[in-house]
Amino acid sequence: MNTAFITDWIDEITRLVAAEREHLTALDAAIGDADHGANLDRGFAAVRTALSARPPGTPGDALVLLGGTLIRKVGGASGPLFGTFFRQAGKTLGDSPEVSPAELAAALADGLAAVRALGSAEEGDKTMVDALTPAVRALEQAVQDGAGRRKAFDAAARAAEEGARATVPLRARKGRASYLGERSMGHLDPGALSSALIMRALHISASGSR
Amino acid sequence: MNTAFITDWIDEITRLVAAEREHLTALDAAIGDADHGANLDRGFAAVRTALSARPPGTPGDALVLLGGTLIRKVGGASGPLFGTFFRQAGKTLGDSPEVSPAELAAALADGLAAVRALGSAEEGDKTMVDALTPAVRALEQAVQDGAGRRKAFDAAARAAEEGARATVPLRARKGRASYLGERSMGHLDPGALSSALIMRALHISASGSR
Amino acid sequence: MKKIINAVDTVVTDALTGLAAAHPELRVDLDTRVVYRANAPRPGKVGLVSGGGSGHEPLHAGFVGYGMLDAACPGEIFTSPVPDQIVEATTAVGGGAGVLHIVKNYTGDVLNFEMAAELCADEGVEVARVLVDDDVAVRDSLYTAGRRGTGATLFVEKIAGALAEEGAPLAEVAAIGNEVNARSRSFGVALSSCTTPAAGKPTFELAEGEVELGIGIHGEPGRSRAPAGTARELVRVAMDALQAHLPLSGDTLVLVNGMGGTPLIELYIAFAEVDAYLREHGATAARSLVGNYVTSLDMQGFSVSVCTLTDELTRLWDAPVRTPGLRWGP
Amino acid sequence: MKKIINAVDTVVTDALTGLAAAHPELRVDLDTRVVYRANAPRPGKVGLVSGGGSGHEPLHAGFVGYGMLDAACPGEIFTSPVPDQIVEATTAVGGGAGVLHIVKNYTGDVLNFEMAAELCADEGVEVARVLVDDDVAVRDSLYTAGRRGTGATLFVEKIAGALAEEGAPLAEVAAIGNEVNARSRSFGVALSSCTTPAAGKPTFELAEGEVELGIGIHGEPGRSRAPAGTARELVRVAMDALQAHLPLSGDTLVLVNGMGGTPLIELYIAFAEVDAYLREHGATAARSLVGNYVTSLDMQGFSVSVCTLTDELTRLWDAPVRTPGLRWGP
Ligand SMILES: Nc1ncnc2c1ncn2[C@@H]1O[C@H](COP(=O)(O)OP(=O)(O)O)[C@@H](O)[C@H]1O
Ligand SMILES: Nc1ncnc2c1ncn2[C@@H]1O[C@H](COP(=O)(O)OP(=O)(O)O)[C@@H](O)[C@H]1O
Ligand SMILES: [Mg+2]
Ligand SMILES: [Mg+2]
Ligand SMILES: [Mg+2]
Ligand SMILES: [Mg+2]
Repeated sequence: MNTAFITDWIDEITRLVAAEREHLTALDAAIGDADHGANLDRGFAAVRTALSARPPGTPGDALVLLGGTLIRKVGGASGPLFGTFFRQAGKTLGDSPEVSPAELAAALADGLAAVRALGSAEEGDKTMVDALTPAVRALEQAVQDGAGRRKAFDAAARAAEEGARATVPLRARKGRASYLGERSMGHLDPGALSSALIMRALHISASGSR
Repeated sequence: MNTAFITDWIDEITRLVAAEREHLTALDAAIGDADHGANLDRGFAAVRTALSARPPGTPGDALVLLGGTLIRKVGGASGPLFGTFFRQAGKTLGDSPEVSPAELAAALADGLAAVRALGSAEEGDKTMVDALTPAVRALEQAVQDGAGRRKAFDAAARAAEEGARATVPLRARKGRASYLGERSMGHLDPGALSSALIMRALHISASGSR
Repeated sequence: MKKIINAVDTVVTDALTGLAAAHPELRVDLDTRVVYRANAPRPGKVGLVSGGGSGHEPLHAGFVGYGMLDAACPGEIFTSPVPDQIVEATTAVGGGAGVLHIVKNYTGDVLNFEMAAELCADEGVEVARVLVDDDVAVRDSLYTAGRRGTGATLFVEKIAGALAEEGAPLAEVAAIGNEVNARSRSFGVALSSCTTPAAGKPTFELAEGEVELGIGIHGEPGRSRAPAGTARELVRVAMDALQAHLPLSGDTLVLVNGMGGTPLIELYIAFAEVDAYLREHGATAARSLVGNYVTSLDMQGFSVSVCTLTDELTRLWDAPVRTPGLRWGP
Repeated sequence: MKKIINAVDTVVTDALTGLAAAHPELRVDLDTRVVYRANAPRPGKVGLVSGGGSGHEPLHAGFVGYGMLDAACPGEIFTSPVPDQIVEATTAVGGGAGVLHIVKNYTGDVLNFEMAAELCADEGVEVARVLVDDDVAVRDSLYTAGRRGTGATLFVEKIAGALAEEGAPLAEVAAIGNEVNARSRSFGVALSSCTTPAAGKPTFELAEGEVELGIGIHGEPGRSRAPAGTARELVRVAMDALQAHLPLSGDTLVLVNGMGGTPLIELYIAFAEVDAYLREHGATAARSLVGNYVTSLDMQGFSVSVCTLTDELTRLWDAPVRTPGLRWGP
């Protein structure tokens, strides 16, 4: 996959986030502060501007630019966390002009590790980590099993979606939702859903014409 | 009519005002500031206390005490105006221990004149004057026609009620309702309704056992 | 209705109890319902007394203190005080130099202050009056009770208070109060009605997407309803109304006032538009105040008050003031 | 949703434009979104920087000025500022004596300030941090993000600001900030939810006759719902929670804080109850503040914050302050 593939992916995330903006904000209203959709939408709009101002030269460059822009433009908890996710993944990719699904899987695993280090959330804490962890795991497995790119990304997206759904019964232990104690149970974590959107966008890009 | 008759009248006004408190306030909400019922209820409650603290010796004394208490306890526009109405009427009665319907009619006419002087409202301005003026006029007429006390007071109450109803289409030119301009049309003036209650209470007292 | 109150009938007393506890620099007489500067009367100083219905806090009790009022007479919610209160306050703060009554133009306030002034004259206290009638939403004609007193009351209390603090005689203090009133105009917009404790429900109903233009400070409905616009549009309606009554020019004192339930962030947005409008019309917001100062219980909305300044008015506005609601200078 | 705004996306920028116009004593950088004291940096003085989501006005930008903050970084509504803003502010006000970050304990604020602090360290600016976590409604345990920072932020900013103004070194300024936080506790009650411009409808729904107990300042639902009680009952719930975490005693600094849409008259009623509760428990409201200071947009409700004073803390609280939101002393 080349730089264009990665920027396609980013465009696709941007579209999905814009389409799901109200939904994400409504989820955040239930157990947070009603801004998650607005935060990400603002962030990805800024990413679009940043990408056209300085078109990235490599896939890694694109992800570093994406992550840095999220860190600088989103604010809140999700800005530094998603920003770190992509920025670390980009750094791991280094400056190869082409990356394989296995390389991307390894990079996202590094990104996830950085998110966990920064936010100190574990699986089961009802955060984005609950969607990103199974997604990265599924992606690594699929690649190892020799699955094709499209199939591997689909597996990752499905795992993320399932991980997100599985946050519903959980009691939050990190982020704003933790303030609610038991009342956080019965609600989908917004950051887990946006994580699933990110993985689904990857699958959609791989299914597109490029 | 003796002092007991007048204090009966006052008690009856107190009861009617308490019963109509919400209604008066709702009328005031439409074209004023939603306090007329609360104002009068507070005032007449204070009158009850004042009367039992210092039982009046004559009908005139009772009305002066009533008026003075309203002035001192109600506030707003209606406090000084109704206060002046009763206080002036009491002063006109002087210190006779018994008063005739004709004497009461003359006293209320003086009270009304004082209200008009103080508030400079004319008939048709959509105020208490629109109920009090026809009431006093009807009372004077009935007395002159030799009507009995009960009948004369009934005539006065009916005239007041009709005067109050007739404020509905009017455009207010005095008091808070005047700020609304044309939007004051279509609403009953709260002070006109409380004036009608005052006159109706007079009729009820005359129909009672004393 | 949800309010932080104990009972409908004790709202004013309970709030005055809290005011007294929070501000030892005030003396609150709960029996007569008067709020005094702790050091009133000041011999030789003209006393300033204002008052009106409660529900407009910090007006008036929050403006009692050095450089502003000597006493305030809070009535029941939206009900003018009674003459007894005003007589009590006036006789207490008359330091021999006379007392100025600052009265907002409402029938109830006018009548009760008038009655009190007559009683004070009987007791030999000289009383002058400034009648504040700055609200251009009400036509001043034979067919109304005249324009209402709203936001400019704060301007009059501050500027007349500063002059009185300097030791000026009653006639001059009254004159500057009248001058401030003559140079001031206000216009208000409501996004929601207030709810009086006594009524327990909103005084008027506004639909989503509707605003009430030309409101007063007692939850009275305004003169008309309009679709809710942007901050820019709403401010322009208000400023056009002000401009039509008193051409804006030169150094202007501006109050962008919240109606009690309006968050500060929205008031700053409104102020940005007011400032832009003034500059377009060749005027300058030389002095300004942004916040909830002359309120209407929990009403959401804002009013704009302007006063065309002179050097003297600017000097007196800048003079030190130390009250719970307004405080600056050494 | 009815608000005095121009557009959902320009709320913060428009409000900062108004803030700049209303307060020439501040310098507002609209590009980098930082609000500075006009005379910052002051060589040799420890710089104080705070920030957080917008919607809490006057916190934080309204507390920039003499004796309090040197700069504030307003984020989007309820969204912590981004590292760039904080770096910009920190490097600008570092007068060589280092900079104190005053951070409310929310994941977003903590992460963004942390990232900024690292970047500042790279540029050679010494940064210390006070983390404010006064809200006893949240259990501080492994199972939460820890207690939230709410009303006591004002105490920390005022008292640390006063010490910095006296020329104390960074370590001491940070230490007193931490001491204030350790001695402070808060608890909030909502009568209504706020409405964020982005969501356009209330974050949570409360029925008539219901209140939300233990709310934060971002419209997050609280820990439980209860029938709306009297002012006395609501205050007792709050005070019992405070008392359970930090026994009340001696001279106490009290903030009875409105959530943004609460009329002052109701806050004074609440203060009367707080004062009575303190006296019953052998404590005294030695210093107090009643008003809308640490708000949550248009939310109705109140919070109570207390800080057990020492002579030194009282002295620093009393020290002069000149900011748009807090102002006293010479
Ligand atoms: N410590 C954490 N580690 C990982 N993810 C977290 C953590 N705290 C919060 N999150 C994620 O961030 C999301 C909220 O993001 P957002 O609403 O944009 O920020 P904020 O909570 O500051 O308003 C949550 O739904 C959760 O998935
Ligand atoms: N100038 C006036 N002359 C006579 N009656 C008046 C005048 N102004 C107001 N009123 C009467 O007072 C009533 C309002 O009384 P109330 O609500 O108690 O006082 P306020 O208007 O001060 O709130 C009106 O309905 C009207 O009948
Ligand atoms: Mg959020
Ligand atoms: Mg009324
Ligand atoms: Mg009234
Ligand atoms: Mg947020």
